Amino acid sequence: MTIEEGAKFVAAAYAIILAVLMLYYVLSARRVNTLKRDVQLLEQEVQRRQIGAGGAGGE
Amino acid sequence: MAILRKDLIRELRTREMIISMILFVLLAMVIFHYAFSVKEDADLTYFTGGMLWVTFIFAMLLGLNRSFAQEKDERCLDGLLLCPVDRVTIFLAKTAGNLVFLLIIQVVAVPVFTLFFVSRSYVGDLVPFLIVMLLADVGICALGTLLATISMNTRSRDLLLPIIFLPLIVPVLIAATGATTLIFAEGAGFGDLLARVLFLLGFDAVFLVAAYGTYDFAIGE
Amino acid sequence: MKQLVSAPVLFVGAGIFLVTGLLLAFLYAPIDASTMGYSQKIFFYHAPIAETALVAFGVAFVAAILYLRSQDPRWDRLGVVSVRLGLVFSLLVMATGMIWGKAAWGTWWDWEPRLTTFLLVCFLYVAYFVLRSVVEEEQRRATFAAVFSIIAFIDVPITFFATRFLPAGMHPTVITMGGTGMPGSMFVSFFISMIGMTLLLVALIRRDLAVEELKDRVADLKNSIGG
Amino acid sequence: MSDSPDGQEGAPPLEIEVEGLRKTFGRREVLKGLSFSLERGGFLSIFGPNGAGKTTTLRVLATLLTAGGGTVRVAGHDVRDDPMPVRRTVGLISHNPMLYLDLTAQENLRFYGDMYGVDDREARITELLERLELSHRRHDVVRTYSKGMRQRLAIARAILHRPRVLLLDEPHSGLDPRAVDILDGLLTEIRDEHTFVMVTHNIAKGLEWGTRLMIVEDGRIVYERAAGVDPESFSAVYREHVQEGSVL
Repeated sequence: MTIEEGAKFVAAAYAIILAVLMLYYVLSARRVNTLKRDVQLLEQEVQRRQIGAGGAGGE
Repeated sequence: MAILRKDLIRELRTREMIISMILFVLLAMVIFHYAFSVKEDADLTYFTGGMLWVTFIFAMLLGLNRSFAQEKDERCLDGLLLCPVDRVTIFLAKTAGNLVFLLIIQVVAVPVFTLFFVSRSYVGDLVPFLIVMLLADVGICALGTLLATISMNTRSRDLLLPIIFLPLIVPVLIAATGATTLIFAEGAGFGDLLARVLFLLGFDAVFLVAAYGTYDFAIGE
Repeated sequence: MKQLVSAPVLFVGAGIFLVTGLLLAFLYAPIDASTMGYSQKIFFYHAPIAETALVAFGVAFVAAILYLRSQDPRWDRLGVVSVRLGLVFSLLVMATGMIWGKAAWGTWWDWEPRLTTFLLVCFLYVAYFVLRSVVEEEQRRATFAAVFSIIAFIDVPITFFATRFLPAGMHPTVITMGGTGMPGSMFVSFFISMIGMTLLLVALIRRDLAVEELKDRVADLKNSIGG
Repeated sequence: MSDSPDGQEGAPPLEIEVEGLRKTFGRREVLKGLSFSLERGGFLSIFGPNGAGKTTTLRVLATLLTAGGGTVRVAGHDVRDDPMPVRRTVGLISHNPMLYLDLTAQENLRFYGDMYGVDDREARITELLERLELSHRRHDVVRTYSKGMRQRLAIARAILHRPRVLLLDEPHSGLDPRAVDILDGLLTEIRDEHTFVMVTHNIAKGLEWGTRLMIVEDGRIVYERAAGVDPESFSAVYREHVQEGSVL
């Protein structure tokens, strides 16, 4: 097998590794952002309700 | 041990289990025969070990599900857990019960399979074969009992068991099949089998210890 | 311990090591003289990824033991996260392994001990997630998952050992990992990539842990609003 | 705190001590810090709507569940650290009979007798089957039993090892009047030898037997007192504390 032929396989292998890792990184980064936003929204909602109910309700 | 005796009485009383298992084994043999009859006078000697162990493992799956389904159905497990016995004792009793069950299957299956499929006489090699079989059985039953305990406590019970059991039991399958084939096909003596026998022994020891450490958690609160 | 190194630093560190390892692999390390030829370059990430996958499962194993001792849900989260990452890395191992196999031996799949073991590892840890998905109650799910994770991790080396009993495949030439057959330059680049991958794993575990914590937080908040 | 069960003279020793008992299932906190105690020979009736945590409490006492927090002692033994003596001390009767349907009454009892290590197993079994009017069916498989008969056999199973503490989880539910009579007759017979904790929806039965009354709602004790109220006023109290329906 020549270097050129081998290079194709090597390139394919590294491309897959890079693609999967990048994809995973991006997806999990997006998850973090969405969840952070959700938490913020929910916390606001909880606060709003607590004010509305005069501090009633635990946790 | 009381649990073991109770399970045996129950099996003997209902009989459904043993009878259907024996039928299962015989049918498996017939099906293997058809599946492998690809050319005339095909010698299946080299495949008998594999067929046997595949049959045993699948039969065991059915048996494991059954042995816990009954405990779960009428909440008998609660009754068992109320008793002043260690959880590990329950594990050992259940493992022993499943071992008896597997041995009964093997008593039927081994003569029948070998009669039909093995071309050379292996009577002289019976002792090494029995040792290999027993060691593999202990591993299968110990690991199987632990995993069946977990799976019966989940929503999908009998569907889950094969998925978690089969990948874990592969090492036993490899070693037992290899040893069995060596015995049936080549009349291998202890010398050739030593590595596999030791391996099975190690497997049994490791998973008995692992089960000892984790069974309290597996049986649930 | 958690705040010791921030996540970006970890990611950047991992990146630096990985790129360095890669550059060294291509520019510094010699082209393998044996039949492998140029395709042997795959090894420089393939093996570190394999090692990292096992490290991830090892982390899950330790987390499982700690969970069973403490019943602290944080260990369960660490377990899930590690297993998931281990699974991603294992799939990469298989993919690159197959490509390598095709390049070096002309076949996509060979029942070679290491590859076979990783196939089973994939099945095992997919089963881990199946198990988790069929238990609703959280403590119970965590407990069962921990028990399974312990058993599975014990099973991995045993499986690898057992695959040695299989009749030898058609390609007995496998890279021996022991440093003996490896020229120094190769070893350096390999080792740097290994550090890089491990750092990446740590960074991703941390990131995913944050995700899981946030998820729990969201669920808690929803619960408190709903109830 | 650590006084031995039979430490004090005069007042009967405490058979059950529960302090700050907590338990969560997933995110749901089912028990939010229960504290109560019961002296030897007492009869505690626990009322409350479905899902209030009554059965969970009972299962913790029986060592079937581990407490999430707090301490629970039965007969002086910690339920978590020292479960074996607790298991020997308690018997549990619930709506699940916990019997093996493919075994006969005798085989079931023999099995449990072995598990508990009952010395005079055969004599004890004969005695119990006699008392529960099951002798004539002792060699029949439990599968053929009626619900009432199974429940009676379940009682035999629960008291086979002569437990000092009996935990009853809705023992009257699903029983025909005849079976209720037998159960009550049996309770009367064994009342003096045992300490009881009964979880029930049945206010009349609970008041009839109880020396202490307790209402649990949403994982908390909302009402507790010694016995001696008439059913009407207790029903009123119950309604006052428990808004939701399910009052029987």
